[in-house]
Amino acid sequence: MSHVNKVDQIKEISGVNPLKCMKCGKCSASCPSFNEMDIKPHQFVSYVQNGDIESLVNSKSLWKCLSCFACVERCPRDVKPGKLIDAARQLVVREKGQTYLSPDEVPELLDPETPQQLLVSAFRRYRR
Amino acid sequence: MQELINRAKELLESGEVARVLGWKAGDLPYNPEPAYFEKAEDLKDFVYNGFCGANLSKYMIEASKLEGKTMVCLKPCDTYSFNQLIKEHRVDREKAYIVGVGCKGKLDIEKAKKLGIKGIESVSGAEMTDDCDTLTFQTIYGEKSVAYADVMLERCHVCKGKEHQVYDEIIGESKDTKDAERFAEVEKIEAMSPEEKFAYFQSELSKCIRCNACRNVCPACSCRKCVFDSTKFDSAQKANVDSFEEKMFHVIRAFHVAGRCTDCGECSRVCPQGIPLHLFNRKFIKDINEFYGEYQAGEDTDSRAPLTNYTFEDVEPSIVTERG
Amino acid sequence: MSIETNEEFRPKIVAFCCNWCSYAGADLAGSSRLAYPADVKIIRVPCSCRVNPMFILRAFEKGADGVILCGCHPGDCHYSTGNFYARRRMTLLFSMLDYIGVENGRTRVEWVSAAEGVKFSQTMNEFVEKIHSLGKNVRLGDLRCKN
Amino acid sequence: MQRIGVFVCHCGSNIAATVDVKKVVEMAAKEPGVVHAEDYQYMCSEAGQAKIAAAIKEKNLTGIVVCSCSPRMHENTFRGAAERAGLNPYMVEIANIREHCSWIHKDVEEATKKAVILARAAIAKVNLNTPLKPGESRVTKRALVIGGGIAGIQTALDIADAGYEVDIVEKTPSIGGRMSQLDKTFPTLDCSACILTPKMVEAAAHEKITIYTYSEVEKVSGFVGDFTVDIKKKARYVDANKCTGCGVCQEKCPSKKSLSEFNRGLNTRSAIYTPFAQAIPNVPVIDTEACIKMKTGKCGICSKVCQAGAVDYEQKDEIITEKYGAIVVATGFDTIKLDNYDEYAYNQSKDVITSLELERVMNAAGPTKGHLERLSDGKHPKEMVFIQCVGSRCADNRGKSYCSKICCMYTAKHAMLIRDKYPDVNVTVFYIDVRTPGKNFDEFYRRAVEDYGVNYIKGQVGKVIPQPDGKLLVQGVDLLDNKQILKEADMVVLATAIEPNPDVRKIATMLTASIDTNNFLTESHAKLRPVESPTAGVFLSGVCQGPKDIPETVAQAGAAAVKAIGLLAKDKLLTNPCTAKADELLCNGCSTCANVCPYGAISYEEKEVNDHGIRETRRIAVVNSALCQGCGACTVACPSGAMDLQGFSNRQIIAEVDAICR
Repeated sequence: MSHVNKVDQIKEISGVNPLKCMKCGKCSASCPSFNEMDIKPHQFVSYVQNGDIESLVNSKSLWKCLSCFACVERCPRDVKPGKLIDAARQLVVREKGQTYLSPDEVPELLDPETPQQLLVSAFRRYRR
Repeated sequence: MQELINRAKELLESGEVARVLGWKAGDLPYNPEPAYFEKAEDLKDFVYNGFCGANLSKYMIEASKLEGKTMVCLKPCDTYSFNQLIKEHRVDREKAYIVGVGCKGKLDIEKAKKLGIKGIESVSGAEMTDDCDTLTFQTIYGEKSVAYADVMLERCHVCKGKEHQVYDEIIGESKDTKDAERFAEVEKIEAMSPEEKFAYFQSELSKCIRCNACRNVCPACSCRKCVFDSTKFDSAQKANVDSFEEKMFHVIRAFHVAGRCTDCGECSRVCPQGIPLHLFNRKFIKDINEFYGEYQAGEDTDSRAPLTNYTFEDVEPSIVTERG
Repeated sequence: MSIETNEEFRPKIVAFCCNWCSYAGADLAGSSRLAYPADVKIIRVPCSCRVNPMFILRAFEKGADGVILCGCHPGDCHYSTGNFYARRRMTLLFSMLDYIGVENGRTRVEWVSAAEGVKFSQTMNEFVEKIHSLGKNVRLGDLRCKN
Repeated sequence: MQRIGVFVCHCGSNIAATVDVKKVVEMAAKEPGVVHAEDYQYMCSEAGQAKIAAAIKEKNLTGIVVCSCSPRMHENTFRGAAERAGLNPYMVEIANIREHCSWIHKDVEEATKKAVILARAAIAKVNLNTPLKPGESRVTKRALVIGGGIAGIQTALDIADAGYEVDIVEKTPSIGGRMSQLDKTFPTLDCSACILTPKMVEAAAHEKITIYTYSEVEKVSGFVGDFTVDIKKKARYVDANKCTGCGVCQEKCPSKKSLSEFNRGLNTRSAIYTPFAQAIPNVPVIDTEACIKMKTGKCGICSKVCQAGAVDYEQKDEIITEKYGAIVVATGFDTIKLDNYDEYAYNQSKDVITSLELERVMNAAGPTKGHLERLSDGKHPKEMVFIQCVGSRCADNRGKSYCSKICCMYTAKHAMLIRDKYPDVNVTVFYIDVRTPGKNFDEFYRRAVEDYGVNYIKGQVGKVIPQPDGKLLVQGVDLLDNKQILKEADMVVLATAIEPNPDVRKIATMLTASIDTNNFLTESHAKLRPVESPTAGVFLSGVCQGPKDIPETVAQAGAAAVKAIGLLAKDKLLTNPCTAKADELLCNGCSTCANVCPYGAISYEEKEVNDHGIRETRRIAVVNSALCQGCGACTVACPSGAMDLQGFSNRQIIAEVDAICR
């Protein structure tokens, strides 16, 4: 039951209907992080279709997506895998304590060149 | 007025016109009524003053069928109606000798009565040659003077201008009496909530006694037989319990004259119940101006009326909902 | 105020559809099994320009809660120009109804082509929902007589 | 009072499963005027129609209501049945309880209630029906074909061969269309010109065919059997009667920098030009935008070198007005603009081209004389990448929602031809699906893979990145391998979506033919009337109706011709009797109705009338029922209600409204 809810949640957060996918692969063809990912962007869609949200939230890909939205921009079917990934990430972040990034880790990651804005957006993405 | 009578006499005697359409004195000093004069001597009863509000253009529909020309006295605003009737082939321009009579604003006796003037014996200050700044009533209670503008018909406060749109000659001077915004009243209603609007119109229309005065006087309501009197729409079922006519009359009447109404204001002038009927027509005029560009019915005799015209880019009906 | 009965409000909705586009669009909605509430009853007219404002007022007076007019898209009228006239007439009529205090959601014009079964069904669903939100039409039943 | 019979159809289970037909019969029987009501399995069947006929005779029916499917489906069937039984066919009304009821509602009680109301409305209407008699109109035995591509040419040839006059109106300077731009055709690899030019010549030489090239349809009026069309013949500035087609003018023309439309802008042409060598007619036109004489008044070389004295700078556009009985639209297609697809670098690199451009590159008469070379530097490519579905099958607003249908096959063709002629070139095709339904089509595609070694990769290309060295870096995906692919290519070919010729919108509006959201003309019935437009007398040929390849186009062109011939073969057509009619006693003669009539069907007469004893001459509207098409615009414009529409009268519609709201 709970995984069904999660599928609905992902659909709701992303506003995407994964059934529109025609499996052309343009998302994966566009993805700059493709090689870093264990579940590829086009597979993301099938995972949501099949209701296997568990694998998604435990995947590396979830945190490797740069949210560059190339796939969102180019998807011919309006399926927008990037939004699905973002939604899955939200799902994790919304559960308390599931933050990917804790404030203590930040100083060592910090580079004087890092723009403030990036930090803020990283926190928004990786932490509640 | 004398100038007008002299000219009428001349035209009658020369045979150029067969009759004169003007006003004759009524039984009270403030209710002259439309009249035909066929002989020069009859013209002794001819009057023309500030109380001659009646728009004579509609009488020309019947006069056009008569033998010979008719001299008709039209005020500037009446000429719009006449033009509109030409456009609709209802009057024959060749059968009319139009004397554009001067107008300095016409009077609403009801307004005088509301100002507390009663027992009127005579009125002065409303003749063609007067300045029409002040109006003086001789009453059984003595003399009373009021500002002319305070007893003017509503329509004269939003006067369309002192120019005659069509005429053969002009006698007398006219004055532009406009001192109010034409659409101010309409805008006031538009700003109301739906509940207020509905309450307003319901209370106004509830006064209607269906006397048909508005329909009979309206130069645009010139159908040989009104839809409400024919069986074409199953709308004339006076004996039946059907009440379609009763309920929808004014809205449908306004729609039928939309784009054709010159805003002459006769409907409101003659309504015995004092319903501001012009507010329906003026709403359509305002909408037409806003949606399809400024249009004044009766300004010419050949342009296409707004409801028989279109552009590809016309607004969609949803604009009514969208503008909130 | 009388006590409301619990009976569910079932609006009466009249849909005028032009023969060439919208009626065919409604047929397509039917053959595609695209459901919309049974409250909508369609009257076939040759063209949207056949719809006299009197028909619409008549419907309201007889107890309709909503009236919708569907025609070909502007420019696609089977008779070239019919829907252009309909558009002006309805715009002015709706504006007048709004002016006299009738909820403007009760009237609607939608352009539906013969190929737009989906749009027809969607439009009807939306419209019925709108009429539900407005409830029973009480104002246009009688403009003149106070209760 | 009418004597009405009500016939409720089960339509098998189509209606009966959702609507309680017995209940509809029971309720209908109670309506005023109804003297007979029954139900039957299939009313449209012979047995069903016999039931109607029997009831008409036995019960002396004066009107009938059939509760069945849409009147658009079987109104004519039931009118025919009524007529055969001696009842005026216009005394039949249909209550649509299938498309508008049983098919969209699930709840039996609800659907039944609605069906009863729909029946009630139809009964209320038929109570007010009056017998109507159709008039007759003549058929002009001449057809117009709009568009001179293969579809238009084939349709024109077929109609002309049946013995009818045909005019072809073609917008460009020559007939031939898209097919003339193709190099080879699938699946047999014939040379396109070799099979097209004989047809072009045949059309030009046919005694029944008149070709107006460089011409456009300006205005269409009238109706089926009797259309009047204004054709604008644009000024060519060359007298077609004098020109010998020698071509000297084109050679000598000093203005040679205009992009060649025929070669898709890949090379240039002169200001005075014929689009291609086999053009028909072989008469050049002057491009006024490019012509020096036209722009500055100086030059005039073409006129000087023309021995025939055919050049005429003063030539004016000409309007030709002609009457037609049938019109066939064959306006064809173009490829979509790729401005929305920056990721493929089409606008950045000359070496990214569309498939149609590749046709020109491969063609011996094309910009590279048929040599496969990069348009940027003329080098022979080693690696070629084809990308499928560019702008097709898109649910976003960048492309088209439909499959363009021809791309899979022509890409296989291109790939095969390249591998055949240049075995040193590697060809890779990125595809989503390979769709090859058609005779010998899949075999053709398989040959490309198996015999010619074309590398088909299932997956799309995300991006094409032009490199500083002139190469194109293609970033794609192999979905079967689950790998991202980076490939250096020398040329990239985009299988660009096709769309209807943009002019079709204007033409559809003139013809009042309906058009879908993709600008394809709508056929009258998707399955049963695929070449007829819903507008009577207008037929559809070729891609203007939907994507098609050449064999399909030719087949459909023939079908459209047959339909047109079927119409032209008739001497007279029955006209719709549902026309407007003015009540002369109510008419004001105000002309408002004439102002809104799109057909000029209303005129005015001074007529003597007897209005309840008053005899007078009045100006009265008179409707020409042969011109009136029955839209009803006049009826609403008429303030007095004098103008009414037969078959859809004010009282009939109000009766329906009342019945529904009761």
